[in-house]
This record gives sequence, C-alpha cells and structure tokens, in this order.
Amino acid sequence: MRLTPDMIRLAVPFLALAVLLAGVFWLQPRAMTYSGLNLLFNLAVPIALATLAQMFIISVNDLDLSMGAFVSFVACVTATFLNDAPLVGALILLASIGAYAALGVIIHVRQLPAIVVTLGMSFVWTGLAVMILPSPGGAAPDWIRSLMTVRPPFVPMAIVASVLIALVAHLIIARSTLGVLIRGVGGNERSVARAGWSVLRARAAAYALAALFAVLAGMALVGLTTAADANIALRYTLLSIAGVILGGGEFVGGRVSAVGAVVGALTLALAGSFLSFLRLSPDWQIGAQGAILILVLALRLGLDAMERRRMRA
Amino acid sequence: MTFLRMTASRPWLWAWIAAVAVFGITIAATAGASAAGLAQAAFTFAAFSVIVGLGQMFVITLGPGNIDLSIPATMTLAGTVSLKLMDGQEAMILPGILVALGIGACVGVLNYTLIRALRIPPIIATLALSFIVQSTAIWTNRGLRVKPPESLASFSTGTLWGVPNVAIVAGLLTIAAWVLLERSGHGRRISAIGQSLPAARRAGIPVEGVRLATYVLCATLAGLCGFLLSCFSGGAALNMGAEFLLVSIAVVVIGGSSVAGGNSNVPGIWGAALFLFLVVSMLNTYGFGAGPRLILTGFIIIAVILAASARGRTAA
Amino acid sequence: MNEQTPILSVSDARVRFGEVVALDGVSLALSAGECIGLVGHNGAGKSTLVGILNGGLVPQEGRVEVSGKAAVQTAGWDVATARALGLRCVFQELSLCPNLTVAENARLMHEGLAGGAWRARARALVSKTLDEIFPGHGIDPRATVSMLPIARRQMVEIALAFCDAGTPPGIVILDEPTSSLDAGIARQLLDHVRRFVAAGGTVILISHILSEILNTATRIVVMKDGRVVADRPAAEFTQAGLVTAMGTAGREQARRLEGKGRGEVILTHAPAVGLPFEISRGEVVGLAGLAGHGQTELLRALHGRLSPEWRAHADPKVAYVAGDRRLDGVFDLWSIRRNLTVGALPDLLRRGLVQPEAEDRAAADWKARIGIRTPDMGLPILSLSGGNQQKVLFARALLTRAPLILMDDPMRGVDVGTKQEVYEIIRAEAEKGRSFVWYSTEMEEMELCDRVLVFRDGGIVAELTGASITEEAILAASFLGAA
Amino acid sequence: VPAVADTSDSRIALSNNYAGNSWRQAMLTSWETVTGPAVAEGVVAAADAFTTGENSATEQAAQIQNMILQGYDAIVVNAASPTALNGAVREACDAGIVVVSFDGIVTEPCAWRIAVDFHEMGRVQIEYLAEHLPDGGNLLEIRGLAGVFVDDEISAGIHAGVAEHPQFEIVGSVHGDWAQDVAQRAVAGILPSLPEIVGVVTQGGDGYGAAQAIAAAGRDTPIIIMGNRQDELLWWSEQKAANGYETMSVSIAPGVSTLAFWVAQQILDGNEVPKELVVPFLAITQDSLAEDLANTPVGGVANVEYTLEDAQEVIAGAM
Ligand SMILES: Nc1ncnc2c1ncn2[C@@H]1O[C@H](COP(=O)(O)OP(=O)(O)OP(=O)(O)O)[C@@H](O)[C@H]1O
Ligand SMILES: Nc1ncnc2c1ncn2[C@@H]1O[C@H](COP(=O)(O)OP(=O)(O)OP(=O)(O)O)[C@@H](O)[C@H]1O
Ligand SMILES: [Mg+2]
Ligand SMILES: [Mg+2]
Repeated sequence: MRLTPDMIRLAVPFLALAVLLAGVFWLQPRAMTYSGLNLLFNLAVPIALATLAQMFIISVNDLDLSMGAFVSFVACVTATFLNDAPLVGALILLASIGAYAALGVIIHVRQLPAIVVTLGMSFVWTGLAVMILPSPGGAAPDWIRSLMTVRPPFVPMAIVASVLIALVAHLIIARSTLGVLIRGVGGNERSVARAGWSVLRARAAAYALAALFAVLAGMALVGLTTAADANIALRYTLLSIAGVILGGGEFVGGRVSAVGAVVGALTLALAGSFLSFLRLSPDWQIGAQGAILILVLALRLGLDAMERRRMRA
Repeated sequence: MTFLRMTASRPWLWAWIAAVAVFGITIAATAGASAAGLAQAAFTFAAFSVIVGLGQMFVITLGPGNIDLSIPATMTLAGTVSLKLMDGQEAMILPGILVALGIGACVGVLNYTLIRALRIPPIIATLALSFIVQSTAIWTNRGLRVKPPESLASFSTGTLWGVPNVAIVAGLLTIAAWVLLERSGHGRRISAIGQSLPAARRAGIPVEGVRLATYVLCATLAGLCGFLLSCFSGGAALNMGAEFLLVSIAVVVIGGSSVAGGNSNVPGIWGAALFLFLVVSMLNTYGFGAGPRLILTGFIIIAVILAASARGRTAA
Repeated sequence: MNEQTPILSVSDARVRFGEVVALDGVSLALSAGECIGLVGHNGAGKSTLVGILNGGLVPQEGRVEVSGKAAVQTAGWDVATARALGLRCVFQELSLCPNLTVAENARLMHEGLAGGAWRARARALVSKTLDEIFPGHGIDPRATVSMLPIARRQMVEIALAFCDAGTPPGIVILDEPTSSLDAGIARQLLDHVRRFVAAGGTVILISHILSEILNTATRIVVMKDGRVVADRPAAEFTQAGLVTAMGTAGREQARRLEGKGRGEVILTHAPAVGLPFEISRGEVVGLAGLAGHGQTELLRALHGRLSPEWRAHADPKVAYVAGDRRLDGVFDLWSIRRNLTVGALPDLLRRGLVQPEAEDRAAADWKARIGIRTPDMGLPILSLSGGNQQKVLFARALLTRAPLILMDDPMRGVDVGTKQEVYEIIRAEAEKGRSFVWYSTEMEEMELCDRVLVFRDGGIVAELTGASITEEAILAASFLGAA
Repeated sequence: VPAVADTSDSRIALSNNYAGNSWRQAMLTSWETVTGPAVAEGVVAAADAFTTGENSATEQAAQIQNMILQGYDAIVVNAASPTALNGAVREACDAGIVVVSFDGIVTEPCAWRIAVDFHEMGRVQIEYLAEHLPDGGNLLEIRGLAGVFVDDEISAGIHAGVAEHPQFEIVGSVHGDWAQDVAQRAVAGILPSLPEIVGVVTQGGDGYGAAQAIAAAGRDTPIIIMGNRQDELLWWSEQKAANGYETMSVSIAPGVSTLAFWVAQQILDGNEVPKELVVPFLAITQDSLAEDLANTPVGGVANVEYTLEDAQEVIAGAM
C-alpha cells in the first residue's frame, strides 16, 4: 500500500501519542491501570472538544482567537445559570451559539479578517464571564458532574468520550454533505459559489458547529472541575490551534481531520503529564513543553523523509 | 464622497480617526485640562507597541500563517539578560544594547530554523520556542529585578521638546520601516512572498533569505523593545512581555494591514497603538468596571474593523 | 428540432469593470443540438459572456431569456436557476476544490446526489462519465484533487459538467477546456462534444486553437473588443477567414531557422530518470510528450538548481514563465507594472531602493512590445483577461537579463495574433544569444524549436533535432518511448 | 505532642501554577532552601516542585492528577483558582493524599488552607492612610487580574476600609494585572484625567511603577502603599532620606510555601492540624524599613522563611 500525504499527516499524531504513552508507562507504570488512564486523559476531553471547535473554524480558512475566552464564558454560565435556572442557562448557551453564527455572517458579508473579529470577541466573552463570576465560584450541575465521572466497565470514561466525540465529529466533517461543503469553502470558495451553494450559510453553519463543540467543551470542563472562573480556559485558544495542527490540519485550504484533531489534543495533554513524570527542574519545565511540541512535529518530517526514501527505492 | 475616496487609498486613516475620537472623549471628562498629559502618556506607551508591532507587521506580511508568538519571551530574555549584564554601570550600556539585539537576532534565527528545517507552521514553531526562551529567562536570573544605569533610565523616561524619547526612537524606526517596505527591493520581495510563495520563487526571489531576514528583524525589534521597556520601567520582570503578544498582532491588523499577507500599512500601526492605549484610558477614566470595560474594548475593536471595511466596499 | 427557437438567449448585454468595457451590447442565442465556437482575441469578452450565461455575473444592461418560460429578468437569473435548467460550465481557471476528493467535488456540483449513500453513487457516476468521455483515463474518484496533475483535474472538471445526476446536462459551456490537455485527450473531448451535440445537447466551446473550433463547432461566433463581429455557420469559415474576422492580421508563421550551428554549452543536466541533456547558447529546446509526464517537474528542478534561495544575484542565471498563472504566476494585490518588473528587481534598484522612473520605463516599453491591453499599467493585474495576464508573465521573464528562460506551457490562453508576436520575440532573443527551454502542449510550437526532448514516465526518452521534429515523430516517441 | 508516625518515607509535591514573576520565583527559591536540607536530613523522602507554564487552572488540575498517579503522600498547592481545582483535589483526597493549599487556596473541604487575610490586607491600607491623612482625600486604586480571587478580596477590603473612613474617595481604579508594565501603563493613562490624589492603594509590586508614572506626569508624590519589592523599598528609603517621605508596605511573604511544607509534614506525621490556618501578611513600616531593606536581596521580595518550630507555633496558635 502506498502512503499518501494525507495518511502520513494522520499517522503523525497517532505515532506521537503512542510514543508519549509508552514513555509515560515506562516512567510511571501505575498509569497503565483503569484509573490511571482516566487520570491521564480526563482533562483532555474538554481540550479535545475545543480543538474540534477550532477545527471547524480553520476548515473555512478562519482562525478563532476567542476560543479560550468563549469556553471560559460557557464554563461560567454552566456553573451559575445552568445550575440554578437550567432553562435560562440553556437559553443563554443557545443564544451564544447564535452569536457565533452571526459572527460568521458578519465576517463573510463584510469580508472581515476573522482573526481581528475574534480578537475583539475574546474581550467581549471575557468581559461577560467576569460579570457573571467576578470571583471564582459556582457549581457544576449534578448531571454534568455525574456524566463526567461515570465509570463505564473496562474502558475509562475519558477514552470512551474521546473516541465517541472523534467519531461524531468525523461523521460531520468528513462524511456529511455539510462537512464537504464546509471543507469546500475552505478549499475553493468561488467554485462552491459557482455550483449554486450559499457560502454565507456554509460559513454560518461552520461557526455554529464550532460554537456547539465549544459549549460542550465548557460544560465538560465544569463537570470535571466542579466550579468555574472567568479565566479558567484561556489557554484553550493556543492549545486548540496547536491540537488541530498537530492532528494534521492546515491553516488554509480546508484540510482538516477530526480524528487527527482529537488525537492531537490528547497528545498535547499527555505531553504535559510526561514532563511532570520526568521531574525536571522547575526552571526548565516550561521550556520542556516547547521542546516536546517541537519534537512531536519533527516526527512528521521523519515520516515524510522515510516515505520519500521508500518511493525512491 | 471625497472623504470616502481619501480613506479608501489610506486604510490607516481609520485607526487614526478612532484614536483621535477616543482621545477627545477621554479629555472631555476633564473639560480638556488633561490633553497634554494624556497625549504624552499615549505616545510613550504606544511607542513600545509600535516597536514590536513593526516587527510583527513584517512577519505577517510574509503571508498567511506567518506570525511571531515569541515576541513576549524574547522581550523578557533580552531585558533580563542585558540589565543583568549592565548591572547599573554606565560603562556597560553599549554591550547591554548589543546583547539585547543579539539575543533578538538569535531567537529570530532559531525561529526561522525551526520553521524551515522542521517545516512546522510558524504559529506553533514560535510558540514552542517562546517556552524555551522564557525558561532561559527564568534560569538566568530567577526574576530578580536589576536597575538600569541611571542615564538609560532617565533617557527612556525623558522627553525632548515635550516629545517622549521612546516615541522619537519608535518614530525613527517607523520611518525606516516605511522606506524598507514601500521603497526598497527587500520590501517588494516581502510583499511578493506574502501574496504567493510559489509565484515569488518562480519570479526569482530568494525566498529563504528574505524570510530569514524578516524573522530576524522581528525578533531583533522585540529584543530592542524589551531592552527599552525594562529601562523605562526600572528593571526587567519575567512577565513584562506577556501583554505584547496580543498587542503586537492587534496593532498590525487594526492598523489596516492585511492578515492575508502581502499588504501592509506602516502609519496605521501608530494609529492603532495610540488607539489601544487610549481605549483603556477612556474606559478607566469613565470608571467602568473590569467586565463592561472588556466588553466595550471588544466591541470598539470590532467597530473600527467594520468601519474600515465599509471603506473597502465603497471603493470596489 | 427547430434551429430558430433559442432555448436560452442573451440580448444586448453590457458589462463594464470600472474603466474597462468588457461587453458592449452582445447578443447570443443558443439552440438545441448546436455547438457554438466562440473565438476572439485575449480580452475580447468571452469569459465575461460565459459569466452572464452562467448566472454568476449580472450585466449592467441587457436581459437573459429562457424559452418556454416567461422571460426571465436578468435579476432573476442566477447560478441556481441556470443549473436547474441543466446549464453547466467549465471555467477558464480550474475550479474544483483541491482539498476534496473527486467524488466529493461531484457532490458539491450536483444537487441530485443528495441523500443516503451519496459517496458510492458519486463515485459510480464520475467513473461512468469519465469512462464515457476519456476511455482509459486512470483516475480514481477517491483521489484528492490536489494530488492529480493539472491535465487530470481538467478532465475531472469536464466530466463533472457532463454528468447526469438527476438533471441532465442541457447546455455545456467549455471555456478553453483543452488548454492543459495534450492532443490525444483533447481529441477524446472533442469527439464527445460532437456526440453530445448530435444527441440534442448544446455546447459553447471557447478555444484559441482554431482547428479545434473549425472541426467541432456547428456555428462560430467571433468576438472583438466586447462585441460580436461575426456569427455564421462553421462551414462558411476557413482558418484564414477566421483569423481575419478576429481582426488579427494573418501573419506569416514564424519558422525555425534551419541549419543554425550550436553555440557553447551553458548547462548540462542529468536527471534521476531518463536521458541527460545539455543546452547551448541561443538555442530553443522544446519539451514534448503527453501532459504530466515530468516536463513541468524538470523545469522546476532546473529552476530550483539555478535560482538563488538565500541572496539575490545581480546577474540572474535563469527566468521562469509559469503556466499555472493563478498558482505560481501573478501577484494578486499588485498592479500590472509591479507584476511585470518583479523579476528584474536587482536592475531597478539603486542603493537598495527601487527607482520609479526606471520601473515606469520598463513597464511602458513592454506594454508596447507585447501589446498588453490595458489603459493603465497601474491597474491591478486581475483586471486583465487571462491571456493578457499570461503576456505579463512572459514579459517579466524577458525583462530580466537571464541567459536561460524556462517556459512552462506559456501560451495557455494566448490568442493567435499574440502568439505569433511572441514567437518572433523568442526567435529574436534567441538570435541575441538567450536560450529557451519550452514546454508546450501544442504540437506546432514544438515544431518551432531547434531541438525537442520527448518525455515519458518522468524522464526524457528521445531527442529530435531540426527537420526530424514532426508531429508524427513526437507522437511516436511519446507513445512508444523511442524515436 | 510526640510524633506518632515517621515521615522519612513520605514524599511531598509542590504544585505551582505560575512562575512568571519575582514573587513566585522567591516562593520557589524558599521552597528549595527549606526542603533541600529537610530531604537531606531524612525528614521526608522527597519534596519536588512542579510548575505549569501559564497561569492556567486546567493545566494545574492535570498536574495534580499526575501527582496522584505518581503516588505522592502530600500535595502542597498554590492554586490558580479556589474552585476550579476542586475536582482534582477531591480525587487526591479520595486517594488518601493530604492536600495543603496556601496563598491561592482551594475551597474543597477535604484540603487544608493556609490563608492570608487578603481582605484585611486591603483594609489596613486605608487604616494607615486614615492615620496619616486625617482630612482624607482622593485615592487611586491599582487592582490585579480581573476574575481572580485575590484581586477581588483585596479590593473588597479596600472598599470596606473606605466605607469606614468616608473622608476618602476612590476616584480611579485600574487593573494592573500584577504586572509592573501593565500597571504603569494603566496609571499613566488615567492619571491626566484625575483630580489631585493623596494616596495610591495597591495589591503588591505596583508601587514603583505608580511612582514613576506619577513623577512622569509631573505631579506631587502621594502616599503610595508599597508591596515589599526591593526596588520599592529602595525608592522609599531614598525618598525618606531626601524628604522624609512616609508610607507603608504590605504583602504576603513568599516563604509561606515553606510553612505549607511543614504543615503537610506535620499532618503526615499524624499530628492534629486544624483545616483553617491564617498567616499574618508581612508589613514593613517606616521604622523597620532600613532593616527589612537590608535583608531583602537586590531585585527580590521581602521574605520570611519558616522552620519546623515556627510551623508548630502557628499550628498551636490555631488550635
Ligand atoms: N474582474 C474584472 N475587473 C476588471 N476588468 C475585468 C474583470 N474581468 C474582466 N475584465 C476585463 O474585461 C475584458 C474582457 O475579459 P474576458 O476575461 O471576458 O476576456 P476573454 O475574451 O475571456 O479573454 P481571454 O481569451 O484572454 O481569456 C478584459 O479587458 C478584461 O481586462
Ligand atoms: N499572573 C498571576 N496569576 C495568578 N496569581 C498571581 C499572578 N500574579 C501574582 N499572583 C499572585 O498574586 C499575589 C500577589 O502577587 P504580587 O502582586 O505580589 O506579585 P507581582 O506584583 O506580580 O510580582 P512582581 O511584580 O514583583 O513580579 C500572590 O498570591 C501571587 O502569587
Ligand atoms: Mg477568458
Ligand atoms: Mg484565454
């Protein structure tokens, strides 16, 4: 079988995950247990969801710099309104999905750079979050809490959830007509329009889907942490972008992979654990994160080179 | 109509209009009494954003995906190492500056090496490298705050005929950047690469050399800014660059440069930097709490972008 | 079948783009069972007319009418209406989504594929249509489009236009469909067009290769400067008559100068596959063979070898004329002038700064020499028609002082008159000592070369010189692998 | 009370969420200086410090989960959020691990808290100003990072103080994000539009920047409450020498991490320790300035490190 570039792109995150996992198991055999795996991966679930959200935006050639702020906002709403007055909370979350779709519309109609608009929105979401929770607090609704801490037989919740969301997102982006349309907009907007589709609606749909996954990310996060604060997920902006790229996605051209994105997110989460098991000096713990990011991405280079050698042979 | 035509050919005007409007609203709070002081403060702090913004602008002009996220870490490392080296001695000022610029240049070379050798998207490469640079900064002096030499401290906080010295430095750099971008062959090449890398290659442009030079330039400016900022604020802090990550990007895009690359806008950077400083001052002056202030900041940024795009429509 | 009842017609359409009048009152009626050959010089307005028919462009004046229905106001004529009527378009620039598979592109093009198991149905449909038009095409519908060479992408796009997924194709517009195809594939396409028309379909065929038009079209419409200047049955035209109608003076064909001695060798190259070769001063070397057999790759490799990556040389060794102008030719945001001068930047600099006067002079000079149709070289490059953009790329390479010029099918979409002028320029430059390496899909251009290298399977398999360069010899070498 | 268990096999981990300022660096250094000998003497088997890159609750939660996996007996945590770590802390407690939080405390009931009365830290600033400026006047407030518990508490204390002393009015309030340059920039931006101010209340570390900005605006220097940074103390003592400038300085001592270490050790040792401990903040007055300045490393933060005996005293005091 010939490896296509697409397959190499997908193989990289899997390989990186496998290598890191092997390293973690070697450093800390206790991680090989049911609860060990759960501890390793459960906080990766919201990251994976946020990464998928970012993936939808990237697939239409845009970039969302407000992802972390939005997930924080959702977390604040979940820990307050959704807990105290579920109906109001649900309405707020629905409205925020609508707001995202509207953003997509504005960005398209006015031909605005998404980076700037979402940069502006990141202030707005943080501001709203600060107003909802001026100081940390709130409580996770019980049902979310129990959903996130459920213990299915044999395979821990974190793994089940990751596989499940990867599957659902894959069906949406790779198999459905809507997914094809969204990626088509990323690949060649003009030809999609010439085929009679409304690019406007496609972009709005991509943004709404992104918001939906980001809402799920915020809710899952609160389910794990039990409470929220306005800055809880600010890191998710960069993590989600890195996850998409690690998972073989590209910034332009509608080339994304849902499975890759989830694996990329898990890899990033695992990289952090791997480093803490290494017990580096605190001075270098931050730097080591960078080094690991570089190493993982260098894997792609290695695979590419291998493939080229094989083709020549 | 003539106004529209004027703004159409000068996309940077919008950032300036916004800055002037916000300035007006702010001084209205004190019936104009504070105009001079506020303007001076605005130019002082905008100068730092401009210096890093210029570098970021060159990088963003290189085309989609090109961005330098290592600016904050570079500023921190350049600031801490050079201040530690000078250790308050006047005689060490020149070595201090050279070390700050040298650190910037090194980071730029490393950034580019990662991007090119490992074929990593710049956003990830520079982010990853910034972690390493930040660690190096922590390791070199563990956050101790060393005072700058007296003459540097007074230079960076001083003024010349009422104009802050740092603003003069940033102004000169701006002029140089404008010439480089609009008049020089190098600027043409950057713009060509930003529009289409394969086309630039086929047109005989030495793309790798130009990209390397651009990343080095950006990081060197970040090093210079870190140096000036730590002299200005009486010592380098480990978190002193953090703010400049978003600011450096924001001044470029609000200033009218295209995030799609190839098209940049030097005067707009000043407008945007002043605007970003003044928005916060305005909202602080009117006593908004953190929440509403953030929300308004966000909406004002979007409004400026919308206004600038309305100009784009009428011109077409 | 009544020739007099048009199924779709455009009347008195006028389109202006700023200063440029693209269409100046054009009327055209399409009937069932005819193939209209649409010809005209670069920038005559052919693609603009296609845009109106397709519904993507609303003319400032004029109307579109559909037979059988109440007259459709121009405002009501949009892409969706046109497609529902069975109108299909293959555009001048490739317009597939490169990141999607062939089948996924089919899904986007055809509403009829909606519903369950659409992947399987799309694959089957594309395969069936490709088999029908291009037997032996070897295209996997699961392949990602960006992985296909340009000729195959063109084939996919053509097949998608002729697909029947619920709404059968009624009117198919082909805007220079053969520009990236080699002769064999082009013939397959034109055969299919004839069959399609015989079965009652309607085709508009745009091409600068007049023999294609004369052999395929039933009616020929000639456009000039945004107007229709002739509209008659194809049988009434001859090649010469057509050229006259287009307003390009029928020039004498440029010919190879026989018996010219070879100068000093300026370059030798030994590629990984196939025969090595060398290039001498003042020589025009053609690269022939079926499209996608390694010609473009060789040009890229040569260019990569000779052009600097790190520092600009004052004396460039090589210049390149791109074939895929959208991808690696034009700089979208720039004016025509900047696009033209970018290759020769080192010559325009003084102390690192660009000299505006020198730049203006160079631009004005080449505007005149190669006839770039624009009121102002300061206008954006995208305001030029496709063929005129290609001329700019050509001028960009000639403006440099490079002794070697690599050309990747540079005449794509250039009209006949201009082609002859360019051939003469190439000839004159070669006389002065410049060398050219010229890949082309058009056989007659190969016959202009001093020497031709024939490609097959990624490497050179044969070398023809002088009088032995004939269509038959090239075809024989490219199919059999040996001369 | 004699120790009932031996802790020489116990392993303690420090979970720290941020290392990007001098305070945190001093905190890590103190941890090292105190736990190093403790490990060498065999008091505990290990005392490892872990730091996450940015100030992120989610990363810290993952870090705590890793510590559970690594089988530490106690986790000492300076938390990014008082609530967002509760899930992870709960899991640690369930796994039988002792969790001691300090500075940034967590609300999860199973954990110990070594709290600083941040509210009081804000209130005493006004108290001090009221003593020195009986006539009151306008104040400028420099806050920290919005949405963070410490910021909210100190600010609430300051406002409570102002409510008690209505002769003061806060005429301007800016967020300095606990970063010197941000604070300086924010102050410079609001200053031109403020009326005359008599005092600046701060949350720590912003005093020097505020003084610079005020000097740059050409205003008289008001009473600026300092935050125990060496550069602030130095500036203060220079002013004091030049014109008798008077102010005060308060902050939490970074060495409180060492107190948390000993508390964890005592709990592991089987000693009874109340869940809530309060440590005093470290205040520097006009009189103690000279001495404290001399004891503060150049460019560092005034600090107090705790010994086992100090810790036992604190615990006994809370019983
Ligand atoms: N978007 C546009 N903006 C400005 N001018 C345009 C635009 N599109 C086309 N034109 C102008 O309209 C005229 C007709 O262009 P068109 O593309 O229809 O020519 P064409 O006959 O298809 O030429 P070619 O054979 O080179 O493809 C040209 O002069 C061209 O410069
Ligand atoms: N960015 C931050 N995120 C979370 N907590 C912080 C941050 N900065 C400071 N803190 C916490 O706030 C409290 C007071 O910090 P302080 O303001 O004294 O530090 P700082 O002023 O940033 O230090 P410096 O300016 O000297 O580098 C401490 O509990 C410290 O850990
Ligand atoms: Mg055309
Ligand atoms: Mg053409």
